[in-house]
Amino acid sequence: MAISVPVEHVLYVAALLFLMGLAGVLARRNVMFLLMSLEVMMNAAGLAFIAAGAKWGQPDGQIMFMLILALAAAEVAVALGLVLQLSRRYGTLDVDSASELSG
Amino acid sequence: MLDLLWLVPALPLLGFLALFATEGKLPDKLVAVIGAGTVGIAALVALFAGREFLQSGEPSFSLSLWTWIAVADFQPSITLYLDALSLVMMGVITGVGFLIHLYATGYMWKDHQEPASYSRFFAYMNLFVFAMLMLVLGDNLLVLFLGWEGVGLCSYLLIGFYHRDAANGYAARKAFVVTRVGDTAFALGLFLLFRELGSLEIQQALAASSALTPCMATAICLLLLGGAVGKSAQVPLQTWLPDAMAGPTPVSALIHAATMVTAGVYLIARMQDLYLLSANAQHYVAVVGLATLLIASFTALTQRDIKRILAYSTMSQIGYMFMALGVGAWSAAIFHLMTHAFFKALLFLASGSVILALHHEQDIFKMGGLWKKLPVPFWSMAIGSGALVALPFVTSGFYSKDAILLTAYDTSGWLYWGGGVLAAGLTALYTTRMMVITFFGDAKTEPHEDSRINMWLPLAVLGVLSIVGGWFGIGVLDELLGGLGDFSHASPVAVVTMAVPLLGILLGVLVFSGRIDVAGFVESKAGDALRRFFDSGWAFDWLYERVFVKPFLWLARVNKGDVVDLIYTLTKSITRGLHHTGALTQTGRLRWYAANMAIGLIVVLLLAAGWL
Amino acid sequence: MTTDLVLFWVPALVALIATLMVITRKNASRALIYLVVSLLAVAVIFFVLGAPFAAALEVVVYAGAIVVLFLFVVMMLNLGRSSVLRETRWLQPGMWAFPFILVFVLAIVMFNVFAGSGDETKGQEVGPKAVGAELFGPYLLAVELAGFLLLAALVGAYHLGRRYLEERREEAG
Amino acid sequence: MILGAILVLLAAGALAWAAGRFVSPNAPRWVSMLAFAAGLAWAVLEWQGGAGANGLYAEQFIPWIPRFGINVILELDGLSLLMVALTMFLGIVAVVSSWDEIEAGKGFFQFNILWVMAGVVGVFTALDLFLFFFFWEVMLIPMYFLIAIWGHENKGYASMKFFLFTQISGLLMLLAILALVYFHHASSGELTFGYKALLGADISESVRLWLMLGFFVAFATKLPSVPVHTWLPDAHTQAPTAGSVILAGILLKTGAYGLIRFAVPLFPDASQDFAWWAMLLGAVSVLYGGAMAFSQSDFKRLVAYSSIAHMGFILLGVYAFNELGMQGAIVTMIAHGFSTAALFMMAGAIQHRLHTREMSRMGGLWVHAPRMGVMTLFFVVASVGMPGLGNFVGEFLALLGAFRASVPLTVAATIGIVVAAVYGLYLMQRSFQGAPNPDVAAMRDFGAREMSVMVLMMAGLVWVGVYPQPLLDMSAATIAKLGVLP
Amino acid sequence: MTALQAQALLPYFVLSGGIVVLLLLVAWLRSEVVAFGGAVAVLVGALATVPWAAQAGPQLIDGMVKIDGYALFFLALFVLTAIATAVLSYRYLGPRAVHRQEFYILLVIATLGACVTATAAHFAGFLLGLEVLSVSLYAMIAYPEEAKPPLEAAIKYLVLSGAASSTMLFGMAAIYLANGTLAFGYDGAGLTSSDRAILALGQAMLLAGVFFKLSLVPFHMWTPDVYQGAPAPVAGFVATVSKGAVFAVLLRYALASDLLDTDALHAVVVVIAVLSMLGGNLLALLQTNLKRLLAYSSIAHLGYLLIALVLAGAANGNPDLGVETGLVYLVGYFLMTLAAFGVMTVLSGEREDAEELDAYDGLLWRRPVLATVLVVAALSLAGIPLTVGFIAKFYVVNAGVAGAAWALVWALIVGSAIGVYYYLRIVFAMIARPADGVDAAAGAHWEGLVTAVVLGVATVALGVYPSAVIELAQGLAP
Repeated sequence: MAISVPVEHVLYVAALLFLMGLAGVLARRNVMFLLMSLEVMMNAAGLAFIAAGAKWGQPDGQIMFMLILALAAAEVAVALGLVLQLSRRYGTLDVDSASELSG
Repeated sequence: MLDLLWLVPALPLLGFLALFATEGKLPDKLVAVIGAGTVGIAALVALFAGREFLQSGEPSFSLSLWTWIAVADFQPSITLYLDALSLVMMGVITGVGFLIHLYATGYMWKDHQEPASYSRFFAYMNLFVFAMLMLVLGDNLLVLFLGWEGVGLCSYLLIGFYHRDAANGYAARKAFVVTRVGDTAFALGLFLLFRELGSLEIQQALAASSALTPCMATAICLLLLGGAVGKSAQVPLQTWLPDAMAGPTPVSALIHAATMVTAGVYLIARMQDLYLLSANAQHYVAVVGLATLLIASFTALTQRDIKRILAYSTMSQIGYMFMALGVGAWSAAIFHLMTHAFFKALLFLASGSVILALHHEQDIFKMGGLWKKLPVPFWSMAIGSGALVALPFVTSGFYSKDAILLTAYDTSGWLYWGGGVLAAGLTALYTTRMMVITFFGDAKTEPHEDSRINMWLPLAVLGVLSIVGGWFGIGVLDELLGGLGDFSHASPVAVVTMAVPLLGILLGVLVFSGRIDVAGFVESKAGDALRRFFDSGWAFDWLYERVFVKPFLWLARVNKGDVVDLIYTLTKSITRGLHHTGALTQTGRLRWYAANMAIGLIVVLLLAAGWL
Repeated sequence: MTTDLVLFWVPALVALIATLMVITRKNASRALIYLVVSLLAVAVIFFVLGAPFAAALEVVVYAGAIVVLFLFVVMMLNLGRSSVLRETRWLQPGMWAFPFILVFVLAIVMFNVFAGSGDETKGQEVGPKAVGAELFGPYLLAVELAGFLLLAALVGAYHLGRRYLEERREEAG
Repeated sequence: MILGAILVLLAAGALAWAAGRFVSPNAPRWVSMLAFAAGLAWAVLEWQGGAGANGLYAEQFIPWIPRFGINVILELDGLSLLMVALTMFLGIVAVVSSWDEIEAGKGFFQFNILWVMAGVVGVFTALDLFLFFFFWEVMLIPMYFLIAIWGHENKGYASMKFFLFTQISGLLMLLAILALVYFHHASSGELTFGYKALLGADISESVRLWLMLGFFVAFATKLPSVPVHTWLPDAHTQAPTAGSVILAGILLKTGAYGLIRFAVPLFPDASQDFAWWAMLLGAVSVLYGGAMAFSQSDFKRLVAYSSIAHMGFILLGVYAFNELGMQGAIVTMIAHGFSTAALFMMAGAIQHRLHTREMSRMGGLWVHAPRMGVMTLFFVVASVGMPGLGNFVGEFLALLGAFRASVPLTVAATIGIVVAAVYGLYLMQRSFQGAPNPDVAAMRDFGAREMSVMVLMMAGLVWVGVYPQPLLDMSAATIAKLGVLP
Repeated sequence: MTALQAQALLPYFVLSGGIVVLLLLVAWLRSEVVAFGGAVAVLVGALATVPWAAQAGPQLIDGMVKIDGYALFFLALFVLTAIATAVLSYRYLGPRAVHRQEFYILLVIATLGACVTATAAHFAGFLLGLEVLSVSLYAMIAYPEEAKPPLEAAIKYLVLSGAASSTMLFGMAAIYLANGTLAFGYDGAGLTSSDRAILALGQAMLLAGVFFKLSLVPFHMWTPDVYQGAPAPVAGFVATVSKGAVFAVLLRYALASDLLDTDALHAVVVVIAVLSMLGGNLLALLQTNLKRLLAYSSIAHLGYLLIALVLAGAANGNPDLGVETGLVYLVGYFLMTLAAFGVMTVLSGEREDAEELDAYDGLLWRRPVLATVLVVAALSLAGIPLTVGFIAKFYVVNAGVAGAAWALVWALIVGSAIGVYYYLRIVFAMIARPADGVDAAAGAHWEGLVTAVVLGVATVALGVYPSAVIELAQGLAP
């Protein structure tokens, strides 16, 4: 089953998802939520790729989405490692507590 | 012998170098021999060279040494040029110079402020003689300028000879700076002259000068006059000379009476042809002379310092010379220059003896009754004063001054003559005042006379010259320079000219010996104001202090830190401010950083969409 | 056409709302559940746009693996009630104003550019086979690289995940 | 051979450093002395050897960066040779003047002196614009080190200021050089930094003024001219004696040299158009520098400001666009090199002895040190512009030339002569004359070592003042070759 | 894949194969020496195969990567940097981490990522190369096991970099949407105006992500914090390789797809460049932490580097000269930055890095050799002759003049003027302040010292004889 929709509609959704993720990054202090927001942003990019792939009827969009998937996994793996360290060394998940480096 | 003319300036230079290089380590006697000896030999060489020159009958003689600078069309060379004018000047400089050096070997003998000062004194004096000789012998205005500045430097060095006293240093600097103002005009004159005539060779330039427009000629003449008034202490640059008396008395005699201060006269006489092109310029010369003459004479009336009296009298006498130049009495000016050199040197040296005898007391009101105790200085002073006052027939000053005044009357009418005669009367008055107060009346300080031969011999020789110089002048100078003998002594004008000084003396004797009581006037309010006005040299110093010195000092004080630097300091502050502002943005907060990235993204997208 | 739009917009709205919930929740676990919902909805979009393979991976890898990883950490760090209280303190409503303004401006620019692009998606399915052929054809090197990407993450996570202090203590002991 | 000389200086610098570390702390100054003596001997030999048919005493060409048409082109013509000889001579003076002033890091000190001078020799001989700029900047760093390490109380500020001024103006010059090269490339198709090729570059009227200004700013800053002069008083005051000697004696001359060699010949028309403004800056420098000199109470600062005044004459002379002015500028360069170097040496000697530069803490020093007094007097008199000494010849010629170009500006600058007298004599009065300062119990006079260089500099000034013709002849050849004068 | 293509890929094979072998060795032997030695051997091996690979000529493989002189130039540069980083890290890591083996693996993987990025001819290569590099870097930055700053730095870097990557990805998607291909290069003829708009939007978002990685104003804020928190050798690696790789791919993409032909994007780059030159230098002005100072200075330097991009990519530009400028500039930038971080590493103590300027007071008199290297590095960064930094600055001014990009040139001049000030402050501290700085590291760190000296000597040597690098960089335009 495959349908035909105006690309701009998909892009609206992708952009909205992307911007919501961005808003999350801008607003949240808890590092877990920051990471979730990042996932949302990447997912939005994936959606855009899928849309583009669907527009051209090519598999490249899907492949890029898969690469993004790998990227997301990799980032999350390392990021969660960092989160663990953060909670161990700082005793909190508040990113603002880790703001000794400044000036 | 003429080919050895270069020895005349070279010998004093050699003396200078010897004294300079030995750093004052020579024994004083040797210093005296070198110091006075080199000038003496130079005088001898000058004498022989002069005789040979006169015998040769040529109008001029020049001796090229080397090309100084050769750039494009500017090719001044170091050439010595001898003609009647420079011969007279050379004679005066070496002759009178030698006598004063001789006198100074005695005068400075025990004057050891510091180990090398005796040697240093003669080094400077020798250098001065060298520079002065270059000034008068230079064939080129640039060489003349070399001498001109050189004598200025020596004048500075010698005025400030007793350099531990800051006042002397001030006087020295004042002399140098004020004359430098004139020199600036002089230098500009040279630039203009060179631009217009393409050469600074005096003879060439003069020969070519007829091509000048009158306006340009006037401009050049006035600029040169600017130099002359500076060096010769004429209005308006006269203020340095009285202060210059801070130097040792032989210096005053040599530099500030006999030679250097007459350089301006020499310069104008030398450039005579140029001045003939511009009646205006000539007129200004005369005006300067007359103004100085009167101002200085009035000022001299109220001075208490014997050397200052003589200094003002020097100014006024040079005023005569300027007036002479201005009214066309060229030869008379030189004649007066010569006789003035004799008698003013005599006066200074004699006053130096008095001062030395009174342990450096210079205030005439602290002297008195000295005529018996110091006969040599007294008689020298008397002869000198006579010449200064122009006692008829027996003094040289009479002949030269008469020549000036009568020529002035002949060529320019009664104004200059009248002024000159008035000043002559004043001269008589203040000279009498000086003599009466110094040598008569009650003794106020006990002198001890120190009359070594090297000190009284120059006095004697100068005394003789002050008397016979006039006849010599009439006899020889007239022949050399021409234009001295063509006035009649019988006219009423001549009689008045002659009589006024005598009246002045009479008046002076009456007033200052107390026969006529002027105390009432002097002590009145107006009288006191007038006295203070005269005493201050007509308030020129006061004026210059406010117009030039104070503003300059003010500027120096407020701008010590260099206002231009503010531009850079400001730039620095702004940059630092920007840095601090920027550093504030680096808060270390992750979300703030992300927000900035979002802002960046907005900027980039807006730019890319063409909305910015 | 209209059905197509409905088919697209229903999961799209679900995804948008769920995502909104993700970024605004105070409880990490709940947010993660919403994230799963959002991802599943996006997977549906993928499916209707003709990318079934991607849709499957979205469910399996994203919702299945990555989110579970998150959940695992959340559990491990024991982000319970106290952390919700902390979030309440951190997440005051005013905090959203500035991000909202920025995002709003961005949205205007992006929507403005996207609007009016008359293109439609092809409406045809690009199945796993085509994707696989492409993946192990020209994209072979990319796949290799993706391997290295994961390897890097593996090594990095391995290092970061250690309990250094405890190990040290053990060494010292 | 020229590159050899530069390399010898560079190598001697390294050797001096090594000698200071491994042989003896006093070995470096001898290394340095020998290097400069050798350099001076080389310059004299080249001089004696006479110029070749092309007017050059020596020349060298080595390809360097062919990509941009950059080559090592070094040529020694009359002007260059004069400046190189002066450099070497003042190198000796600098070494002598700092003979026992420096206590720490003697080897590195001599290293820096030698490297500055190597850069300077490069600047005076390079005829490739890139190479010239290269050397132009190379001489900065060691100079910065000299001030920053061995300077006085405010050395950080002064060294930074010095560096920033020269560096920023240098960047503008670099920009101008590149633009010139590119415009030349565009019009002729030849990509080269060679001076001779660029001399005739065809550049449109609208840009050449800007390019000329790029060069002018760099050179005017180095000279320095008002209003970009404010680095100089600070740098001079804070620099160690040798630094001041080099700075005043040589580094300022690179600015003047640049004007004569590059700014004017590369852009003759633009320079003509700009001449009045440049002369105005010169006249303002003369007056303002003089007035500022009088304001100072610090011996070195006073001399520093007097340098600004003297350099004003160079601007006047160069932009008078006649041979008189140009020669005047060149003679002023030489004469000022001697007179100011000597005065800074004097300031250094006083500071070394009394630990102050404030003239209010001097006074009557003549009593303690008559030799120093006489020397100061001599060089003050020289710098005041006494005829018979070098400065007079230079300044008179410059003014004479300038008078033909602009009467009002010359009049203004001539008034500067009066100001010179004011500050010069004031300096003399406050340091060596007057009542002996009771705080100064005694002061060691100059010894034979110091006197020997002083006497040499005196002789130099007298020679330039009385018989400058050999010097004028050398530079005349260069001036003729530049071909910018009508 | 043909044999020639395999030959061209050889250095990359050596790197990737090496990584696997290394991983096995480390897993088996658990020895730091083996990990270090193996990593260096792999890197040297890759370097050794470069000439061979170069003979294979430009090879476009699967439309995905393009192995040409340009790519190999960067490979050599990155590998050399990685070797230096490995050598510098060896002793530095000792007191900071118990487990040090993984670091070298991560370093080699990061290098591989960077090298691949420089070869990318396709967004997949672009994305993956970059992310392989980034993900390795997160771990490398956070490597020290107890200190807080590295962790903070890593988190900041990761979150912001993730956001930037997402932006970039979204941009790529938009480009793909407009363009129909993920390969670099496009045929602009068939694009409708709305496609053009989407393309421009995509490219702008791509650029925004790239600007983040290049740390250009206003995407720069992470830079000082990350440099400061990261271990000194890693900071050096971040400052050089990660930026070099991104610049390499940016330049390649810009040239292939006429990125700067549109006025709007041209304006974007110019504005960002000007902001970076001024902002970076201003921020560094009074900075007293050497790491932060170098971070701000790198912002400015990357701003200068954009001039090369503008010249290469602009419609009326000169691609050959632009690329040459970029390559020469990067070589200079790598050398001087690494030299500075190298000295810092050698001077760093067991816990604290030698990052405060106070620690350098009077260094010249305490450690003359190291101080000389740092002086050279600082002067080089300031662009003073006799150093490669001067040649680099000469090149960019030259590029600005050649491209008539006067706004950039003026910003460069103002920026360098400010720059001189703070570089000299470093120099001043070392030479003129009293020698009371503390030597945190008492022991001899000879291999670090040798590395620093080699870098210093290279900085000077290329400053005096730049033709060596110019000839290499000439004609490498992809």
